[in-house]
Formats: sequence, C-alpha cells, structure tokens
Amino acid sequence: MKATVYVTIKENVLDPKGSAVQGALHSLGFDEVSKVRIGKYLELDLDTNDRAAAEIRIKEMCELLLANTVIEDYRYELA
Amino acid sequence: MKATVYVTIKENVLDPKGSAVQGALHSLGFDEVSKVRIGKYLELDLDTNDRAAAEIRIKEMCELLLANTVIEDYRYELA
Amino acid sequence: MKFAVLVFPGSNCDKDMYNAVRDSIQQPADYIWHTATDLSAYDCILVPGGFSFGDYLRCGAIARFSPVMKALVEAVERGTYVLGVCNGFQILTEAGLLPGALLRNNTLKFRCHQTALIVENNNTPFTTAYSQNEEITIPIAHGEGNYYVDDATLEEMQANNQIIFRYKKGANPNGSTDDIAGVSNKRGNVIGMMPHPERAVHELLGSSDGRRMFYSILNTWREKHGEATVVR
Amino acid sequence: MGKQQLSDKEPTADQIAEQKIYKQMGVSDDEYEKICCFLGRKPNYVETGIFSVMWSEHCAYKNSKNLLKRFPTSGAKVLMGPGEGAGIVDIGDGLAAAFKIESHNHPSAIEPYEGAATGVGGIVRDIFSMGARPVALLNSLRFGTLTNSRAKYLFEHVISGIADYGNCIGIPTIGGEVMFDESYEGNPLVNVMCVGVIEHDKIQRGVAKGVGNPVYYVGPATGRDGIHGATFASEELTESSEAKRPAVQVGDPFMEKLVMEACLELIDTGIVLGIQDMGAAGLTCSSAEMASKAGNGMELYLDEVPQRETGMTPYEMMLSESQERMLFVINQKDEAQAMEIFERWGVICKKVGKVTDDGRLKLFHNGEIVGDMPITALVDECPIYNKPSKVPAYYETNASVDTLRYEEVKDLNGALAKVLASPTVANKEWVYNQYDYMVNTSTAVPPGSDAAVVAIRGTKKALAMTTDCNGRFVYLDPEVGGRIAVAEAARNIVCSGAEPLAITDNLNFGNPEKPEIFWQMEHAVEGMADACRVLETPVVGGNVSLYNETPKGAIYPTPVVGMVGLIQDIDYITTQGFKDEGDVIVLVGE
Ligand SMILES: Nc1ncnc2c1ncn2[C@@H]1O[C@H](COP(=O)(O)OP(=O)(O)O)[C@@H](O)[C@H]1O
Repeated sequence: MKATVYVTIKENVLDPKGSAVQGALHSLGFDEVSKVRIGKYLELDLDTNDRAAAEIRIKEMCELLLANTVIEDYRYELA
Repeated sequence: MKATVYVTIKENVLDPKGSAVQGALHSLGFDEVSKVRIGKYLELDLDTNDRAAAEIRIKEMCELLLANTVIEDYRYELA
Repeated sequence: MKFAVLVFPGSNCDKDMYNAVRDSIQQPADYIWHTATDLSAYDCILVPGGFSFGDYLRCGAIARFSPVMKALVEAVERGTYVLGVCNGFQILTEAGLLPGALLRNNTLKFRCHQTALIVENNNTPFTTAYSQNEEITIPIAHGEGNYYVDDATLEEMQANNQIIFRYKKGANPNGSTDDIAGVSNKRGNVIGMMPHPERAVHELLGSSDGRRMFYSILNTWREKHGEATVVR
Repeated sequence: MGKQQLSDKEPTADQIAEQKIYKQMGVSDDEYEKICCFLGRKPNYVETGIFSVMWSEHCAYKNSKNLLKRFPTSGAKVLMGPGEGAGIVDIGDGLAAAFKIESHNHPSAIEPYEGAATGVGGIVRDIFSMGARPVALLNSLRFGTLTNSRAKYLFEHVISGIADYGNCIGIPTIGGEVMFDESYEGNPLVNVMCVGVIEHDKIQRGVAKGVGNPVYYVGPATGRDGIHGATFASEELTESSEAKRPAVQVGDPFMEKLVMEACLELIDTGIVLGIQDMGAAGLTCSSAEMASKAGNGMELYLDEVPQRETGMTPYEMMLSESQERMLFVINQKDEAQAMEIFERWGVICKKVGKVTDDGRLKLFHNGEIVGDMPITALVDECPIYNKPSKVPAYYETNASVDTLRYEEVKDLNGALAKVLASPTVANKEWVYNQYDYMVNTSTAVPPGSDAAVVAIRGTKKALAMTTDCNGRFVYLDPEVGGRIAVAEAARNIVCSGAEPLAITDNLNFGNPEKPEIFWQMEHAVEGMADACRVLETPVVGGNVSLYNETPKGAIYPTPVVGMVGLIQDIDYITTQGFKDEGDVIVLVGE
C-alpha cells in the first residue's frame, strides 16, 4: 500500500521559500504568479493491505514526526 | 487558476532525507514502512483563466526553476 | 557542579560546548551519547548545535525521539538546568520543552557571523552575570533560526518574562518574530537560543561575552547549594 | 574463467573488440592491445570498464605524470609526499598537518550544488582516511562573468553546496578565493582543499597488508551513481530503461560525519592495517591501489557489496561513484571490535573481500569469477604519454606588445573604485558568511584576511592556510604565472605570521592533446617548481584536472596552489587590517 503525505506551512505562518520562489518567478517574467506556497511531498511504501489500520498508522506518523503542527498542516492519501 | 506542482527525486538518485526519515520511522516502531521518498509540493496561484496557456507557462516554470531536472522529475495539475 | 553534553549522531558543537565549560568555569563535563537513559547525575545539561540526524525532514525533528530525550524531560521536571544552542534549541522546541518553532532564515541562506544581542532577562540561571538590557556580542551560524511563535503564545511568554535574548534592533539576521534570539520555558530552568555562547569564550574567537553565561550557571547553582565561591 | 552471466545487454568480449566499444570508454586501440596482452585474452565488459578508469587521466595521470616529476617533493619536514590520500608535514611536538586539494569541476558544471557538495565530501575522506582529524576546509572557485545568468546560477549553487556539506559535517570552511572571467563560462572550477591534524604515530596508509586478511566496505549502499560518463551508447543501451541510466551523485553529509567519526575511532584503536576512501572509480580504484601498494592481490565478493538498487551488475558495482564509502583491512581477529564501532555509529560495515598473494584483482559474482586482472597492469602499467608541445600563437603575438605604452591613469580615485567594485576583487562576505567558519572554536583568523589561521588545541601553535592562483597571469606567461601563484600563496602565509611549510596543487588546464595547452602545462609546472625550490615549500600532494574546455575554448590555465604554514605561537598571529591611527605604513619589495 502506498501513502502520500502533503505537509504545508500553515496559512498564517510566513513561508520564506514560497516568497523567494515567487520573487524568482517574477524576475523570470512569470508575472501571472500571484502566490506560491511550498510544502513537502512524501511517498511512503507500507507493507500492509489493511486500509483502515494503515490510515491510523499514517496519521500517527504525521502527528509524531512528519509534520510539526506548530507551524505545519498535513494531509494524506492512501492508494 | 491554481497549479499544483509535484517535484520528486529521480528513482535512481540517492534520497538521504527519505532514508533518514525511514530510519526514524522504524525506530519509532513503524516497521511497515518499507520506503520513503521526499519531494516538494508547490501550490501556485495564477492570474489567468486560459488553461492551455497556463499549461505551457507552468511547464516552462518547472523546467527553468521549480525542478532541477538533472536529479528531479516533476508533474503538475491545473485546477 | 556536573555538566552533561548530549551527543546525537550529527551533533558537531559538542566538543565546543565541552571545551567552553572546561575553559571558562573548569567544571567536570561528560559527553552523553543519545542512547543514554539516565541523566540524574548531572546538574546542567547542554544540548549542542550541529545537524542531528542531518536535520533531514526538519531540524531537530528526528533527534527528539532519541532515548536520551526521555531522561532529559525527567531532568527538566526535576529542575535541572538545560541549555539548548542552535540545533539544541531546535531539538528542544520540537520536543515541546520550549514554545515556538524555527523556520528557514528569511534570507534563505545559512548565516555565520557575530551578532549583537540584548539581554532581555538577566534573572535566569543562565544570565545573572549580565546586566538587564546589556548589549553583548555572540555569533550565529544557522540556516533555520527564524523563530516563530503565534501571537497568543507570544503574549504569554512576554507576561512570563520568557524572552531572554533579542537581536539588537535592526540586526535581526533571520526574520525571527519580535527579534527573538533566545527563550526559556515557564519555570525558567530551560533556555534555548540560536546564537552560540560557547563560541564566544575567548577574545581570540572575536568575543568573550559568552563566558558569562557559564559563570551565571555555576554561580546560580552554587548559591542554591550554599557554596559561596563566585566566579567572574 | 567461468562463463559470463552478465546482463544480456552487456556486450561480450568479442563484441567489445569488434565494435571497438572500449573507445567509447576512452581506451585507445593501442591501449586495448596492451590490455589484451596483460590478460592473455580479450577483456570482458567489467574488465574493460575497470581498465578504462584505472588508465584514465584521473587515476593514472597518463598525460601529466612526467610533468609532476619536476616538482620538488621532499624536505626535512615532509612525512608523506605525493602518492597517498594526502601529503603530511611535520609541525613539531609529535604532530603533523595533512592536506590535499581536489577538483570537482565537471560534476559542478552539470549539477553545481551536488557537484560542489560531493567535492567537499571527497577531499574530507582523503584527509581522515590518513588518520587525520580534518580541521579546516578551503576552496578555489572560478566562474564566468556574473552578467551571465548561468554563471550566476552556478556561483550561487556551488557556494550553497560547499556550505551545506561543510557546515553539516562540522568542519569550518575558513578560506578560499573566487574569480570571475569569461574564460570559465560553462566550465567553472571548483577546487576544494582540506587540512587535518594528526599525531605522527597515527598515520595510516592505503595498503592491503597481510595475505588472508579480510577487506571491509564501510558506508552507505552502492547505487548506480555516477558510473563513468563514458558508458557506451550503442543501440541496445539507448533503449535500456530509464532506471538503468547512471545517476548524478548526491552527497549525504550526515552520513559522511558518521563515517568520519567511526573511522577515526577505528583508527584510534590501532587495529587498522590499511584504509582508503572510495573516490573516483569507487571500489575499483581503492581495491586495486590498496593491493598494489602492499604488493598483494585482492578478491572481492560482489554479492556481499551493500546495494541500494536491485539487479546491479559487477560493472555497475565496480564503477559506481556512490559517495561516503571507505575500504579497510584488519586482522580477522579484530572484526568484533571494528563492528562494534560501526554499529554504534549506525554505519554499514561489511566484509567484501580478502587479501591474496597472487597479485591479481579477482571479482566473484553469483558464484562465478567475473573478472581477473593483474594488479600491476591496472595500477602501474598504464602507458605514460609525452604529448607534443607548441608555443601558442597568442603568446608570440603578446611578446611583441609593449606593455609600457598604455596611457597613464589620471583619475586614480575612479580607477580604484572600479577595481574595488569588480566582483573578483570585491568583498566576499556574501560567500563566506554562508560557511560556518567558527565551528570547532579554533578559528583564530576567519575568512577576510590574507590567510586563515586555525589554532591547534592543547598547543600554542597554529596553522595558516591559503589558496591562490591568478589564471590570467598564467595565461599570459605560464612560467612567470606559475611562480607568482606559489609566491603569492607564500606571501599570504607570511603575512599571517607563519612560516610556509609545503604546498598542494591543483592543475586545472584545457585539453592536453592540444600542443598549445600542453605547452602551458609544462611551463606553469616549471615555474611553480622553481618557486617551490626557492621558497623551500615542497609539493606534497595535488590533483590534475584536464579537458576544462567548452566549444568556445579552454579555460585560462589555472594551477591553484594551496599552501600551509606554521605559526609557533598564537601570540605572533598578524592580520591584514590597518590597526591604529598614526601607525606607519611601509611598502616592502620593488
Ligand atoms: N598536481 C599534482 N601535484 C602533486 N601531486 C599530485 C598532483 N596531482 C596528483 N598528485 C598526487 O598523485 C597522487 C594520486 O592522486 P589521486 O589519484 O588524485 O589520489 P586520490 O585517489 O587519493 O584522490 C596523490 O598522492 C596526489 O597527491
């Protein structure tokens, strides 16, 4: 089973990388870009076929390690 | 219009971050995790409604700046 | 007074921290590998800088799960002094022992240079040898030292005098909220800071202002334990 | 020799001969003939690959060896000259300084961040594999002019790559130089130098001592990273899957830190008989060289090699340049002691081979012998070439230019401002503030002065170090420019209060097969050698990087000099800046 986890910086926290990329895109002439947010994208291979169990486990992993909920939000998909 | 860009490290290229996270997950007892790859995830707001044009532009942005095609692959979605 | 210097895989200021203790206050110190489970023999625990576990994922995120961290939490509860510097600060915030989090520098670059700090609270075990509002010179060396905390917590921290060091006005090197460079927990026995006091213990290194942090620790501890000798 | 069971896509020995596939690996017809003679048969695919890297300029110095002989390499203080991972010079009190410079020009041109980062990793391994504790890093960088956007990109990412790697492993980057000039456009130079400190009795060598002793592999698993660029492009292989393509090497500084600490601890136990890093050509070069230095042979059991990817062939394993790996030899009885160290540091350590007495490198895979070559042929028998040399036309034209006929500068202030504003001369804080130059709390003189100085803990001594070369001078007159490079380094060292000890050098040149380029090399080396003799600073190690060319032509000849000097007492350190008002300024020299 494959899990995909998206970790993004919370809406109200400044995202220096995102701003920098936006600036760089503007200076390259991509003026239509009005906002950029950058997050992490994790692909995990899980040795299990039990979807419900996997869901609980992946949530635990996110809360414990993969995201820092002081500054980050996360969501995940299972496939 | 919103674009979502996924940047991942090429299959053959070493991903030290992914290995480190996998190690950490194992030591936390998540033994079912058999592989972790870490990539980037970007959300861009685009001031345009022309889907076809946006597609060309976003591809350009990826090639030029958002992905390092020597070691990374990318894909994108428009919504 | 006995010092412990924690060593995680990837720590690289552990020796500097150890040497700073030995050179400034001549107290015994031990290196403690991250798998240790007992810190009860120590009066002060130093969490050094570096790149624990490569700082992969997020700085300090993986180190906080090392076995020694459980012992560290117990020590904090006992009132043991804990000083986290740079990566040590990041580990302490990830572990929830200090409020807030450290984001990437707003310049997006690693920065290494001397900085001017203002001592915002000299009434902690770590800062008694400084004057209130004194300007001191301590170097930084980090890529992710941009301190973030939400407004509500910030207010609470201000009310509790938990902001220990600020970067001098106009000299904020990383975009930190409210120019914050170092903070403490509510009880005041744990502090974390991005600048490196252990790198400022000798004029040869460009500043000796960091020595007084170690004097403070020893003096406060001695006072508490009824020993009179004060170091300066 | 067992029947080959290689990947179906690998050509057979006959196909290699008929289709001259060796040529795509950089082996000439004559060289191929020689290889066949040494083997008494045609080499198979993995053997051809191994010979091609062992007989490359990079490993065998086939075009530069005769030039390097002109360098003075001995002196009263030299404990180890060229030939090992690094040169070592006595600094008294039973201590010594180990240092070496390496280039990572071509990888950095392709992927500047990882190219520069892995360059740092490589040179650091060279130093700690000698048993020395690395105490400082320096670099010497060249880019095109900053008005060129690619040059800007390369500059920015090379600096980040150097910074991130050095900062993470906790070795201060304390000096270097950056210059911008059109001649480096598309072919940047990234030279990195590392300096270490070692006790005399801890000095290690890369030798496979003791027949029957086991050979161990240390570090992360091997992937298909950086398998030599010359991987052949025959029809069959272009159709091979994406997954088979060699990949750019990515550095893992965290792993390097663990490997370094574990290896230094291992060396401290005194049980190591021989140790060497896996640099260029990975397992191939390290195994062959270690066996060669001991006059022994080696067997490698490739199934035992830790592998990151499935289905790796012997060719891929032998030629992979995966980073952060080491090879060492100990007595079988000491195995448990070694394993305990690597386990504690969380680093893979695996027995992959054995020292033998037959003088051959034998490779086993899937229960068969897949390669069998005489070590001496690999290491010592590469043909050495004396390339033709010719005075370049530009040099002859320049000779008739009257350099005194330029108009005198009237606006001195304006001229000074212009010089100071040029990126090559301007303040480099933007660069070195990205480096952690303070970690280890021994940096007595940080970047920004003539030479950087590192104090040696537990003594009053300090080491001064610098890298220098002005490629434009060398281009205009290689011999004088070569002398100037050494002399400038020496002046920098002296100005910091130190006595120059020795140099390491990195010869960055264009294509040596062009007689004009070879002429530049000859004369630059001659000039450097002269200066080294006069200043009594022998060459104790170095590196050669050739073929630095783009379609626009060769780079300026750039023989970078890395020099180390000794300060007896840290109280004698002097720095560049003017100190007090009213002090007298004295001009020394002509
Ligand atoms: N330009 C040079 N000047 C002096 N010595 C050199 C030069 N280039 C290479 N050497 C020496 O030749 C030996 C082999 O170099 P190299 O193959 O680069 O070693 P390694 O594989 O350890 O990097 C080393 O000892 C090196 O110091």
